[in-house]
Amino acid sequence: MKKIECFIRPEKMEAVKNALSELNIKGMSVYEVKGRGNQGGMWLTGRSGRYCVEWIDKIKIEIVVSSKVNVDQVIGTIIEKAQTGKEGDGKIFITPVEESIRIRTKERGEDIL
Amino acid sequence: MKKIECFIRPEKMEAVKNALSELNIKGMSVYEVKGRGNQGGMWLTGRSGRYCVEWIDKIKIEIVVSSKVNVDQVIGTIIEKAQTGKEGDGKIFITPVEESIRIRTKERGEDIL
Amino acid sequence: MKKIECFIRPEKMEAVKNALSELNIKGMSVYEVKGRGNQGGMWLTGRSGRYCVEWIDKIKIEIVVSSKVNVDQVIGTIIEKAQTGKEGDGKIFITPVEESIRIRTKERGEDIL
Amino acid sequence: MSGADISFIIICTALVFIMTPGLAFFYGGLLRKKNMVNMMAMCFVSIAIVSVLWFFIAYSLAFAPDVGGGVIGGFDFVGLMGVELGTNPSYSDSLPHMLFMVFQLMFAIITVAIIASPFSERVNFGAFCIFISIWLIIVYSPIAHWVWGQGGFLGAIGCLDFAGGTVVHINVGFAALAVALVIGPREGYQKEPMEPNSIPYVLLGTGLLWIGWFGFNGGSALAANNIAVLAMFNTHLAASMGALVWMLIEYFKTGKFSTLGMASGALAGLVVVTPAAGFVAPVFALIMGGLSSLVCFIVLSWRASSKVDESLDAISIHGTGGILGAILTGVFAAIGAEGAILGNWEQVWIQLIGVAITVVYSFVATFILAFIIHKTIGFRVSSEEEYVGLDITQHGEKA
Amino acid sequence: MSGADISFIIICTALVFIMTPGLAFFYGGLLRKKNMVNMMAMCFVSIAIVSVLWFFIAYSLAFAPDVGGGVIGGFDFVGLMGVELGTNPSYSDSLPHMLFMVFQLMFAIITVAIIASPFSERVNFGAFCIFISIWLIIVYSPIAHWVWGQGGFLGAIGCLDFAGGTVVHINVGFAALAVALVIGPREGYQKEPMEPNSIPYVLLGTGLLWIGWFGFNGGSALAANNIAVLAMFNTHLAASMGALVWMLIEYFKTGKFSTLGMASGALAGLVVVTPAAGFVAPVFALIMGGLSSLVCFIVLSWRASSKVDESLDAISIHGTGGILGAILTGVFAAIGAEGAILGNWEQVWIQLIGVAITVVYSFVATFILAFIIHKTIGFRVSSEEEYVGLDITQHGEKA
Amino acid sequence: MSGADISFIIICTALVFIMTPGLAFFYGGLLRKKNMVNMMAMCFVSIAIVSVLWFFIAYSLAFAPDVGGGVIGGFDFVGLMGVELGTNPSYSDSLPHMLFMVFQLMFAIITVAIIASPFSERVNFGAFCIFISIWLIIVYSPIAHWVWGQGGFLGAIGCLDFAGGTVVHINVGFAALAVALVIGPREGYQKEPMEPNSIPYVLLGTGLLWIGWFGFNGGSALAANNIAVLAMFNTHLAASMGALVWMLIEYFKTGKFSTLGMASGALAGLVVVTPAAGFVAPVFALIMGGLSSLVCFIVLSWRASSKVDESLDAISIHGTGGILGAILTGVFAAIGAEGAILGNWEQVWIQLIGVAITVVYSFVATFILAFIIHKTIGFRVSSEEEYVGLDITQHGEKA
Ligand SMILES: Nc1ncnc2c1ncn2[C@@H]1O[C@H](COP(=O)(O)OP(=O)(O)O)[C@@H](O)[C@H]1O
Ligand SMILES: Nc1ncnc2c1ncn2[C@@H]1O[C@H](COP(=O)(O)OP(=O)(O)O)[C@@H](O)[C@H]1O
Ligand SMILES: Nc1ncnc2c1ncn2[C@@H]1O[C@H](COP(=O)(O)OP(=O)(O)O)[C@@H](O)[C@H]1O
Repeated sequence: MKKIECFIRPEKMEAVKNALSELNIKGMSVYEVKGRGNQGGMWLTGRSGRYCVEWIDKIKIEIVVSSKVNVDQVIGTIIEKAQTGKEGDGKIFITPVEESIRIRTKERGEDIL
Repeated sequence: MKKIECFIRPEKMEAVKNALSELNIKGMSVYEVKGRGNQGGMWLTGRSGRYCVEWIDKIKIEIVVSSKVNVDQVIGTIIEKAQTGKEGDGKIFITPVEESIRIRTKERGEDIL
Repeated sequence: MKKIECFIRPEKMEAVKNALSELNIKGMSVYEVKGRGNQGGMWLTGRSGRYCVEWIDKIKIEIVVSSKVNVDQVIGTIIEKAQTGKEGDGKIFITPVEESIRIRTKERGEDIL
Repeated sequence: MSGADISFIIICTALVFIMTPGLAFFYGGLLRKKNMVNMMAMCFVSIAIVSVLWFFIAYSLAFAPDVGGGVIGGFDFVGLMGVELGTNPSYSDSLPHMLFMVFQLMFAIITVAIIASPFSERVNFGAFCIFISIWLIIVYSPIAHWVWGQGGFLGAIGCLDFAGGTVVHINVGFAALAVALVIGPREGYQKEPMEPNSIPYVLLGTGLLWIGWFGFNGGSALAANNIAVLAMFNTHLAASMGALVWMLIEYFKTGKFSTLGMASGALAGLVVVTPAAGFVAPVFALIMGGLSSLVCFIVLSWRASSKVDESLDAISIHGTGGILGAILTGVFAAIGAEGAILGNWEQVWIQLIGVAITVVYSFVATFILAFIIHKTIGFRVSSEEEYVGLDITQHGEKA
Repeated sequence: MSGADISFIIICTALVFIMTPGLAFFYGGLLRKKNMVNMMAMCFVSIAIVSVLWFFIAYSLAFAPDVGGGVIGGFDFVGLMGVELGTNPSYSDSLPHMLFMVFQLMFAIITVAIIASPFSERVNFGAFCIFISIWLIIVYSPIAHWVWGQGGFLGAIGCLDFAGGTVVHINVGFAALAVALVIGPREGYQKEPMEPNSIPYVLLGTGLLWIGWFGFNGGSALAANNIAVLAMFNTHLAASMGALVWMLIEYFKTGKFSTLGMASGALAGLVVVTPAAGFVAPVFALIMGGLSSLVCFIVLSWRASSKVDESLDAISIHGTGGILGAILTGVFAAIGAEGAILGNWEQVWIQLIGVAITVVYSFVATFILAFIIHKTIGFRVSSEEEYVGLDITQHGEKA
Repeated sequence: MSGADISFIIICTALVFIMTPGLAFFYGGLLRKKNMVNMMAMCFVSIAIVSVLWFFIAYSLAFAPDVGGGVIGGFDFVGLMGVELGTNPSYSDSLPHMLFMVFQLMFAIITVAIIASPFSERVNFGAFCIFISIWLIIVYSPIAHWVWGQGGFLGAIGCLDFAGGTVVHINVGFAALAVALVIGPREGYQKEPMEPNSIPYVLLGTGLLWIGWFGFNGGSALAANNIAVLAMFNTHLAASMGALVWMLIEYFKTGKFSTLGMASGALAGLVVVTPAAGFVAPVFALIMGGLSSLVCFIVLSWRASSKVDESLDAISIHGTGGILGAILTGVFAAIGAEGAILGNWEQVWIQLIGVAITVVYSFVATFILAFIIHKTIGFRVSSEEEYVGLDITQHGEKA
């Protein structure tokens, strides 16, 4: 099982969610975070010169998927929907998950996902 | 060390916390998230037919435990307190943790947990 | 690649961020959480005896770093800035990351960090 | 007609108006966030519905000349026919009849909005709208008629109610209790934490209710005279004392200075002084405010430990404070009326009659009405809807 | 001079004042959180700028004796010279001239603040300040002069506008439309979700606007008399009916009781009744309120599906409701004026002239002004600034 | 007695009342969220405590006939004995004495609430309650007596203070400074970010303070006459100019249009015009408002860089603006009084005496009082409680 964590622009959340639904990926959790990328924020020009907005609101969508799922396809779908081509589009990280349990039924394992 | 991430109903948070305290599991962090499970949200019937509330508020409790802790017992306790038997009870995920550090003392390792 | 998750006092966030910037660690995400440590909260004395504030607001900074980064140095820097020496300074956890993708460019791997 | 009085009562009307948005915040802040918009919507829809029905029928039933027996007004003022820009000496020599009517309308609105309390977090919005429409006509209008209407029987026997302790507060308290019994508690009540989502909103509401109450009680003098002054100052003093006493009670019980306690105490003081405001000397307003906090606190504690989920406490504050106020008005009245302190113990007796009749009528009529709606249309939303919250399910909105 | 009238109009002035902070919350709650402070700042800066310019020049242009042709006032009142503590019989026998002036000032402020709508979430704050400064002088002052000024030509032909349907609402609606066309939609408009960030704030604003409108329409009688009472009650009734009707429309369309719909409907009712408030019987206020919700709802739906990003809907509510109100005033006026229902169909015709001239002047003049500023100083912030939000980029602050 | 005046002053009293809830939001929004309820509670408890003490003793000390030397009132009005519904010609011929008393009460409340500033985020709520109770009696009542009381010595020497520049603003500013010096800065002050948690709340507070100030200054004419009009308009104009100037200062310094700056500027304008409101021509109110923003901005910048943690800036705005206002009143007074511009330079001198005496007394007396409480009961909460926040630790509540 893998955990796919993607940090995206808040306004792309609906589109990503809908696209994932079509892949039949429905279970997910959403966090409101703020973040900065390699640029260390967003640089703007004001009346008194350049300044940096250091924290930008982002959404993190966290999806745990079973190993039967084609992770690359999921990633591809997220990218397709979340990409604008401008700095700040966000990043995706993949981490390992050892076990999943469904609280309602106590079932364990990949099949609950 | 393991990280136990459990997504539960917000109204169960206190009960879960108290039960874990009795197991002497005290360190934990709580996130407010919204999520959807395999049903893709909650289906309701309104005046104009069935509709889906796509995001439901959840609480994620994140607990890093040392390898001396009986994870199954922790999971069992969480399930016992968080279960209602209805859809939306939530899920628990277990992931590996490589290292822990206590900022106050710079100590490292399982014993700080 | 490693994910460094540090739970710190909210008022230390700016200092930690600035110190990390100087190490050229810029990409990071911030969560508002509430937590409790091994003391199970903060004990205070009121008119009617001792009582416990069970949840304290914390900030979690999450930083995914490439394996070229000296994690110990990062940890050292965080500790230096976030430490007060009093209970509640927080903890740092290190977990493995398998893959990173930059949404804007579809690039993968450590180099995007 | 008097320009000064018109000026005063128009503004007092505006002040009473703002109480309902104030209540929306007071109540809304006390609930869980997922139901806050719904609560506010109940308050705002009360404005809309009551105003329209007032125009068509409710004012007439309350204030048109009696049809016999002092029980209900006739149809003379249906569609506000006969409610002119000239005076109606039955109500005031110095105000246009229309102004008296709209001032009274604001009282009806806030009363109906207060009744949202037992509906909180669990009720179909449409059913609520239907309920309040009928309740206004079969409960509020008659009681208003009895006390204030031309020929109303409680007014006739000399029941003292300066600004609506009986008509508004006792009435709404027991109506709320009846509703709470009919529709039952929220799911998870007393099992799950249901903390107020915003104390600042509660305080905003408190501030608006307090300032509005100056218009409510002060304006009930129906003239810009020294009785208005007395009523207004008594109102303020009782609220202040109520806030202080309740806060201290909580402090001695829990060691914390509860801000909610302060707000509740202010309300308890405002309610208790309502029937008395223009009849008693300030020192008695002070005493009434303090006493009301004590009594309401006890009732509220008992209510909170019971199975009755009337969690915004119309019964414990408006109902209880209203009864206490009605009785103490009979005791302390000394300005423009004679209470027990001037030897007229009969007044207390008359007040008790007023209380008893209002309590019984309000409770029984409301219970029957609520019961019928509950069994036919149905008040409760489904368990799932209640879980998700009414903001989304009833209104498609989020706070 | 009359103490009662002074008392009344001072307080009405205060009530109209509070509409602008109210609007700040109404508008602010409707936007995305990252631009809420900016919107509130636009409303508050309108207070500051308009007041200072009113002192120097704008009042004079609007209300000083005509310089000829009924088109614009002269410089007699520049720096408020000649605006004394005595009366000015052209405007009122019972009020100090200064009071009339400050009452009018509050109208100018709220009008200018409403115009923030098309600027929302995308405009340089400095450019906005410049725009409103000039707009006040070249659009608001002339139109106010035409209708209310001493010698104004629309007033002279008998155009009825009790409290500013033409001067305030039609004017601001079409000005907003012009601005929206010039500066274009927000990035992501109709592509990304742009949900209101706080319904409670919208309702707080609604409450404050509503109570303020009592001063707006009631005070427009310029005396504490029964016309003020009529105006105030009509205002309330139209708002209530508007709220109810809009809510029901939404319910039948979507199955949800939209709270925003209620607030919009209240506003639609308040707008439509503004020109009519002191001229029509309550039953017509009721009808106008309901009708306005229906018409504004249709226009709003059409606007929302168009490319015009005037998303706080000054055009759909103030513009549309204002036109409807102006016309219906010509139809229903019967108190102190004669409309079509008293056989005077010509009044409708006069109203239409008033509407047409205002629409054309407001739209064209505003368009030109906005266009010039847009092409010189530039209204739009950079794409990045718009993305990050104006609170941080314009004000360095966060809600 | 005059109905018009009664009507006016009752409503003005209500408007002054709403300033305190307004201040709760103004101050509350400026703090960190964990202490917001505490701040609001301090404001609300001021209402309760001051009102009750006013009844018992504070009004008497301030307004009962002098006991000799013009220094303090006697006990004639203890328990409001002798404060009747008839007039008291020493204060007004047209108002019931009780109305004068309650109007004055609202001034005392807001003054006491403003003093919460230096207590913010670090003080035991009980100790605060004790402090304000004593402060009201030993600082506020005497100073009010000197300036406004029957026989007060500052009034006697001809010190001009239309609506409380000295009694309220200078007094509270220096009292706040004294408290700040005694109790010391918050932990982490100037080391950690302490951003305002809600600009919208600050603006809500600004709006309510502003409208309340119309009652504060307008009502200080104690009659619905043209001086009330002048006072009210001057108030508005000074606030507007203040807001504009402060915003521009910040813009030229930082390139951002600070909304907080606008709010602070409005306040600076409102404060400075308070002593002058009914004495000066509008153009001077305009100038005073602008000047006040400039001066207060400088003082505030200096204060903010100092070690004095009086972070809601009662000293920089109320204290500074109050002194400036008192002096400029002496300069510009021309209506019902003669200032330097009419050649009467002595007035400036008298004003300076008033300022000096108030500053010294307020600072010294408050310092001693605060010091004693600090060393006995103790003001500061423990370091842990301060860290967790006072909402939870003092009130058991969360915003
Ligand atoms: N190294 C990182 N660790 C954790 N989160 C990160 C990291 N880099 C980026 N993020 C998250 O992703 C978001 C967008 O990343 P960003 O670098 O701005 O995108 P881009 O690569 O297109 O410039 C950030 O706001 C932050 O929340
Ligand atoms: N695959 C998943 N990845 C991440 N979070 C998930 C996933 N599935 C469920 N969750 C989280 O758990 C919550 C409850 O899950 P849900 O599927 O509704 O419970 P149940 O299995 O009882 O139906 C969701 O709201 C979401 O926050
Ligand atoms: N075992 C744990 N799992 C998850 N989060 C933890 C754990 N222990 C601590 N935390 C987080 O770290 C924060 C600070 O930890 P704490 O134990 O109070 O610090 P200290 O070790 O200095 O006493 C907590 O509020 C919580 O958010």
